[in-house]
Amino acid sequence: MTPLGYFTLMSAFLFCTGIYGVLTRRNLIGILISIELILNAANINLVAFNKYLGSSDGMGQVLALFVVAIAAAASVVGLVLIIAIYRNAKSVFVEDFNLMKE
Amino acid sequence: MVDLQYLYPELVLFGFALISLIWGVLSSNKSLIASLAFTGLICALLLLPSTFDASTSAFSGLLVGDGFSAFFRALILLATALIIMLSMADLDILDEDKGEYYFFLLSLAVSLMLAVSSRNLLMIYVSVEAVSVLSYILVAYFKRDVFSSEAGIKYFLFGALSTGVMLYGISLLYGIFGNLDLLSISAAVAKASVVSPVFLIAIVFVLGGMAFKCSLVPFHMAAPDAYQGAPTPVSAFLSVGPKAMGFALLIRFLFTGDSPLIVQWSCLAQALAMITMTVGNMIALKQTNVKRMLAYSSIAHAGFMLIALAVGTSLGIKAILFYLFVYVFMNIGAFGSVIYTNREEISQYAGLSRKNPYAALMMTISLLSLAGLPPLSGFMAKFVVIAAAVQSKFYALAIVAVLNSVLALFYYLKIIKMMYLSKEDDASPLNISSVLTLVLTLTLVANLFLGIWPHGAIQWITLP
Amino acid sequence: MIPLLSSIVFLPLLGAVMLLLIPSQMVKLIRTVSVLITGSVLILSLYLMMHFDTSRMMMQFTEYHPWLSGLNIWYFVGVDGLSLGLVVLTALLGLIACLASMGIEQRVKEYFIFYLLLMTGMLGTFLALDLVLFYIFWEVVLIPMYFLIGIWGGPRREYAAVKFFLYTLAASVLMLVAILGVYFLSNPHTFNILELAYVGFAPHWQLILFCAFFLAFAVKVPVFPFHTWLPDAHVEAPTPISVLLAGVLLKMGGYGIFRICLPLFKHAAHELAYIVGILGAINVFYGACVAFAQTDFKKMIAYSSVSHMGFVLLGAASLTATGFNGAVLEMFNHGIITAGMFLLVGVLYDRAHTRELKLFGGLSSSMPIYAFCLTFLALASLGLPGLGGFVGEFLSLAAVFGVFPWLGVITVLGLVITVIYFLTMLGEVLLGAVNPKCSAYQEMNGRELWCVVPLMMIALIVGFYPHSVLQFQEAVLLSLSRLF
Amino acid sequence: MMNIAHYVPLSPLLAFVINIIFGRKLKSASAAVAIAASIGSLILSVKVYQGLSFGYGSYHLGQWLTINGKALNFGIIVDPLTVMMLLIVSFIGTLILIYSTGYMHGDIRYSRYFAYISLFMSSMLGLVLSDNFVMLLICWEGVGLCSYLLISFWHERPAAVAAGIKAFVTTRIGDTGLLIGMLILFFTCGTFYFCDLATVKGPEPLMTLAAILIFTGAMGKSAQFPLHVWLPDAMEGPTAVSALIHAATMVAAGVYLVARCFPLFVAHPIALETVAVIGAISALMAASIAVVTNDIKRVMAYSTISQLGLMMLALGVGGLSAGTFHLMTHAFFKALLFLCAGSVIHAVGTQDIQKMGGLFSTLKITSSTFIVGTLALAGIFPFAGFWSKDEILITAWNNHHPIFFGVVLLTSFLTAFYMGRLIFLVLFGKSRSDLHPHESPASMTVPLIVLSLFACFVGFIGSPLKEAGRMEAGVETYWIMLASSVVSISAIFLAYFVYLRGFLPVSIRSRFKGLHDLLSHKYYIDEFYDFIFVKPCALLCRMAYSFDFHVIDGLVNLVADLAQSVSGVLRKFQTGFAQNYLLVQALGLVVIIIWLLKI
Amino acid sequence: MQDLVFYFIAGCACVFAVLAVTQRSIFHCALWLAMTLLSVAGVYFYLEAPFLGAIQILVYVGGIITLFVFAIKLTAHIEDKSIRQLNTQWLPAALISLLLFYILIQAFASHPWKNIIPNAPVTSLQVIGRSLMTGYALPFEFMSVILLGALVGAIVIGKVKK
Repeated sequence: MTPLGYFTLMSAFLFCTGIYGVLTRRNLIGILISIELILNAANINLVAFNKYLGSSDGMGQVLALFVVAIAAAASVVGLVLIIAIYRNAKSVFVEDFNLMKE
Repeated sequence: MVDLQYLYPELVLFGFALISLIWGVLSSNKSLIASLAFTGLICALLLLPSTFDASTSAFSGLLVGDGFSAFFRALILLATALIIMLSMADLDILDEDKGEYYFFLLSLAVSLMLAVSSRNLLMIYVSVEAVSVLSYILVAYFKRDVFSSEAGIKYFLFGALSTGVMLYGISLLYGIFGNLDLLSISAAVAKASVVSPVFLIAIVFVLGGMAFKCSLVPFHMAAPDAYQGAPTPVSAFLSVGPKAMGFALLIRFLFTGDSPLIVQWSCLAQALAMITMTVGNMIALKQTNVKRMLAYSSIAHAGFMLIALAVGTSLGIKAILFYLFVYVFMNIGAFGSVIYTNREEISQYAGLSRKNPYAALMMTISLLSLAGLPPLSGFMAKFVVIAAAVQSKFYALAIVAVLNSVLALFYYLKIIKMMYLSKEDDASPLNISSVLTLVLTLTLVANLFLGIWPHGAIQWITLP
Repeated sequence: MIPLLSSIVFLPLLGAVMLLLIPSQMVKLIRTVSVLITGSVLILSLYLMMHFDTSRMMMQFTEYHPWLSGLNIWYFVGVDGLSLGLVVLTALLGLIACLASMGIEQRVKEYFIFYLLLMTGMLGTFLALDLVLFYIFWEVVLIPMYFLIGIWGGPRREYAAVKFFLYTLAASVLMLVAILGVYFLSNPHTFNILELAYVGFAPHWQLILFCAFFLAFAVKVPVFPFHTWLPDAHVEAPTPISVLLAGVLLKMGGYGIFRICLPLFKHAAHELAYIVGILGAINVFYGACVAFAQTDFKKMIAYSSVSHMGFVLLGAASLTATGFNGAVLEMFNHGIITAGMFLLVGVLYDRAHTRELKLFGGLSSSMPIYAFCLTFLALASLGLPGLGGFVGEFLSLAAVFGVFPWLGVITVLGLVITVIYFLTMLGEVLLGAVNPKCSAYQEMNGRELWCVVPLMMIALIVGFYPHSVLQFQEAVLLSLSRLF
Repeated sequence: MMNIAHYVPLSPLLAFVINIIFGRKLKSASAAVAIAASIGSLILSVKVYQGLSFGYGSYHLGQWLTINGKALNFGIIVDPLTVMMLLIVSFIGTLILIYSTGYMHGDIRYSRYFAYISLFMSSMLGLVLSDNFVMLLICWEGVGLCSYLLISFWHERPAAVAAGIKAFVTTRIGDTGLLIGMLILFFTCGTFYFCDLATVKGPEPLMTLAAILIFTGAMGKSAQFPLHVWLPDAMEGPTAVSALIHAATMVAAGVYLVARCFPLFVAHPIALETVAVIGAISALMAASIAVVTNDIKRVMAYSTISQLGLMMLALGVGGLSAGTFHLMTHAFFKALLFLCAGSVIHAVGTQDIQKMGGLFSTLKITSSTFIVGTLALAGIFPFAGFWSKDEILITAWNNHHPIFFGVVLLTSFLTAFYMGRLIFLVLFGKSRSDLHPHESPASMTVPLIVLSLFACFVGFIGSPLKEAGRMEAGVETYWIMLASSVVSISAIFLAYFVYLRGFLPVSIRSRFKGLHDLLSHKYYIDEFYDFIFVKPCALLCRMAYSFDFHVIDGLVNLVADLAQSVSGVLRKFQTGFAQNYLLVQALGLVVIIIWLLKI
Repeated sequence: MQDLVFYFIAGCACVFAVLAVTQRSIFHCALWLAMTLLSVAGVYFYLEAPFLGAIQILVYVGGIITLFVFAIKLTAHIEDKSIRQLNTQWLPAALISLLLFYILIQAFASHPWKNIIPNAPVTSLQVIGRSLMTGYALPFEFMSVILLGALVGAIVIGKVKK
């Protein structure tokens, strides 16, 4: 079977891609997308470790399950916030939101 | 049902949260909701002692019922109670969605309480996420206010990234130890002879998530914007509740077990403490908005508390706890004064001491206490922290800390100067309410009492 | 039995609380209460003085109660020869400045509340014998002072108040670290100043701790180059506050050196005496030079304070009983004389609304009594033998001559400049052609005169019979000097 | 010996207190108070003098201070020197107070004047009674203070104020030396007491230095070169004050101090030499300036400097007796001369001798006494000055100081010359302006007469210290008397020809123009001091202030500004752009990780 | 053979992920995200965690992506391709990400993970179910608080009274 290292490699890649996206996307929804990548990276780790290292109570999978649910909740809240600010400022580009600075 | 008994306060609180939600939706008379929420808090507070003699761990080790978590749960309940009183007075929140507001506030309190009593990273993650999600909503609660929305978005982006990174760190820890229980992790670390790079990275990621809640540099940057834009009671709560949780988690994480992690991490903590204090205070110097200034000041205070953490002694821990306890009163006093005076710009404070001496006095006492001047409680808090630093021979840290408190006074004085020294008068109306007066008087008494006679609160702190 | 020292310290605080309850319109009542309170403090302190046993060098009237037992902080107050004079001085100037404050018209209630708080802080500083307690009182002084300068001060009051507050705070917070350092280095750990005197700290620690404490005190004294807050604060502060600032606050620094720096860090005191002496000589000479260059009356007096406080350092640096006596006496005398000077400057300012020396002239014709008082105090201040200032200066100088002769020479040169600027000042203000503007000035009224006269009397008595003050301090200072 | 000497200064002190407090109520009665007190002092002094025959020494009134474990007492010394000074001070003081009642008549600060004079007398009497340096210094400063107050008595005149400050400061510079000297003495020998001076031993050259420094104090007080500059200016004060303080008593305090410390000087020849040299320089320099000065009081002032220089010279050549003798005689005739000058000024209303002339006819009494004083000062037999000057000459000769002997002779010549010039220009010849002089009231002329009697005869008393430094006036010294008389008389004749007969060719005048300028500018010493000390000192002070303001305070403000600008820079990082924040966070994480991995 | 499947799925996931964060059109990004999530679901299946894979597809692809698309539609004009989607700090961001990636793989390489072959029994659905109802009952129940909060929050923030 595939060595564990490949899974971690993949998750690291997704994680970094997500970070990159978070840092560079102008669009708030784009950032949200990138954040999902980060969460998935962690989930891959969790599931892979759960399988490779063994766990009597399947903790990795349980946590991954929670993460999926939380990701859904967070996305909902995030999207609502995006809609709210879109309503107020008519923009979804991050750099437009600098009423408060310095 | 011993496990559940441990959760009675949280359950009751959440019950009240639901009731306020439903009441808010169903009834048109919303004036009593705040009192209802407050009642819930009182009930939870009353129930809290009954959980102290519960088993030391509950829910298969996910939660612990030690004195430490008891302290933090009480602290959070106390802070929430004060915040509810602030919220009652803050005009802007009275408009609509009141039931929902208190639902969020109480749920947030429940999440915080769970977080501070967790000993398992899984539970920690879940409750931290709950805290995050709920606080995003609260920050952006003025949905028609572009400031509030912007604050919400920024807070959200930051929080999401932080918790994402933290989760990634947790996943790595899981990979290393096959377990997320802090006790067993610490035991494993103690056994391992070499620290692996993955472990270091994982810890940094996890600590990063917690540091965000404490708003430590470099995870502080959303805090000023969020505090400035959020409804004032929410800002006050964010600077107290999640911060307390952040420190509780840091302590839990770094101090669990016989060979706590802090030994290796003290150096980093010291560096961060110095930078955090200095950056927070420095930037605060030039602020013109009081809430924003208080945000930077809360960053600086986090740095101050981090000193005690970096020291890594039991005195240090006690110092943080006492500091947080005192900080609740100082900071809520300051934010409460902001609500009471109904002024956010420093220039608006001109001549307040003549217009309303009471408000000016309350603000002054809170600010001077924040600055750490004797005989106010802030001094005692700083005193204990610096004592812990000196005891462990962290002299440079202590000196940087005290110099920072001078820097801090510089900007606190700006407001005081406006209120007392300025010859102009600002005509903005005040927001005088009896509840607020009560809160402010309470914080004043606490500030004085904890400064002059902290004997009761401090007796568990003993200088060697 | 009533705890005497606590009554002295907390009576003003009680007064402040009482004032808080009086409506601010009742100005007369507020003033009366303040005067009564400060007057009672003076009476209590005189009672203290009379029952003080001069033959004992031990602490007297001590009160020792656990306060924050967890932190090992005690409520420990006591009085000895070193602090007695300063307590009486504080009480006296407290009453006099309070009487001089009757002219305050704006925000009277707040003024007297801050004023009484200030009194508590100052008295507490001189009486506290636990380092933390000392520190708390030390800092408590800052807050009311800030307001008193900042609200009732001159045109640049905000700048001056903030500068005063931050400057002195910056120095004193280092003292806080040093206090904790002392605590953890002593064994058993203690904050008790008397016990700490018996702890022999390691030499390198002594140097560091000495410097940390000294810095805090140096800013207060103020020692060159940490003195620049003083002229600003003095110039902007209202007259009564200048009186307290010069008369009492500066003494807190000198007192700290004698109470803490010298007995706790004997080795360091030995090592650093030379530097302290050099600083003292610089203070005397440099302060005099700068004072000479002033055109503002109050600023000149402020710099003359810098100059005079140099003698305190010189006396301390000599590490002899003579020098100590001189330094402590000089503190007392300077408190009396400079307070009087500030009162007189205030008298003039009330009439002219300016302090530019050049704008006066020939006042001795229109205000002969004023002229007499000013001349008297100026002469006392320039160290004319027979008046108070001389004795302290002479003792310090004599002591320093025995140890560091060259510093003595510099100091004496500073004294020559002191003479020049005081005489020039007298020449410009009192003598010379009568300025037509000044001829209409009213002579000092009774209140103004009776504020100054006691000070002049004391200056005269001390000048002719220095033993009247020295008797209290000699024993304790002798025992202090035996340590070296 | 009776322990009553300490009451001597108390009596005028009481007068001072009364006058200063009740002066305005007392009005003219304040003069009576002062005079009564002064007479009281005189009587007490006489009592003390009588007590001398029972022996002398010092006694203590009580402890004043403890310095380095040694007690410092209020001590009184009673010996012939002290008693001489007591008598001079109280006697001349009384006369001058009487004179002042006329001279100061109608002054707005009449009572204040008498208060000051009383304070002065008290301090001066205290000065001579002190048995240790510290007490002496206290009184020493007290007389300096009174001098200051009285010089600037007419303080509406800026010149008077400036002169007062100059006097105080210049003497204070000398006092600085005195203070240092006595402290050196204390720390090397452990004593402040005069009575120990004969036996003290200390390391050289420290002791010599101490002696010279003590002499510096005397230089300041006695207006000796180079600290003489204040005395001519001090003439801004009332003339009676000049007579008392700046001629008879206070300026003699320096001579008194040297005399009092004479054992110390004798033990250290270099110091003694210094005294003599300074005395000689002052004597010659001041006398030469007096020749060209036109202000009558300034002539007197320079004359005083010159005579004090002679006293110093006398002490410096070892003539304790001669010096003090001259001090005594000088006190009488110089007080007389000043009072005469005062009377003249009172009469004519100007001080410029070029505007006077021919006053003898109108001011008979004043003029006669003036001439007596002049003859005494010029050292004409048998007036007082002759005897004392003769003793100085003899001492110098006997002690093998031919140069100083020459100096004294030359000074005598100059003295006689300028005094001759003075009386010929003032009293004789024709009036050079239309003044309407009138004789002074009796309150002024009576003291003149009394003093002139003393000026005539006091020389016969001989030096009060004969016992201490007795000099046998052998036959071989008569030529000295003769020489001094010839010199003086010839100088007067020269002055007669030059000033009364106008017997001075223009060619000679022009040839000496340079010298004349030099002299009339007082050797440019004031200008020199102004350039070397006064201006640099003022500049130093201004620079110190500007340093204080710009550098030291500048640094303080810089710290505050720095904090502000760092704040300004740091807050720029808070751009408001959320992704910048996120970048910072990510960067922070990476940096921390790299840091930890490397360590 | 099995490995090849993994490489393919993982490769797809990575490529899709990169596309999801770099595409100009936000709508396309959302679609690429969906593809990435599907690939990740494939990885879950490969790791013998079918339940999780199913949840991934249901919740993520079925729910979250749908939400995203709604949001994209609601915020109208941002679909426009001409609008730049990368901000000005892309270069430092890229460097940081690469650096982080480098650090991570270096660290992972030094850890004994790289060659571990699974030796434990597969976690069955029963195990997960039991865990959720016993050991992890508290977080499981608590999840409802989060979900309820998010729900109410979405309503409160989202609803607009006219």
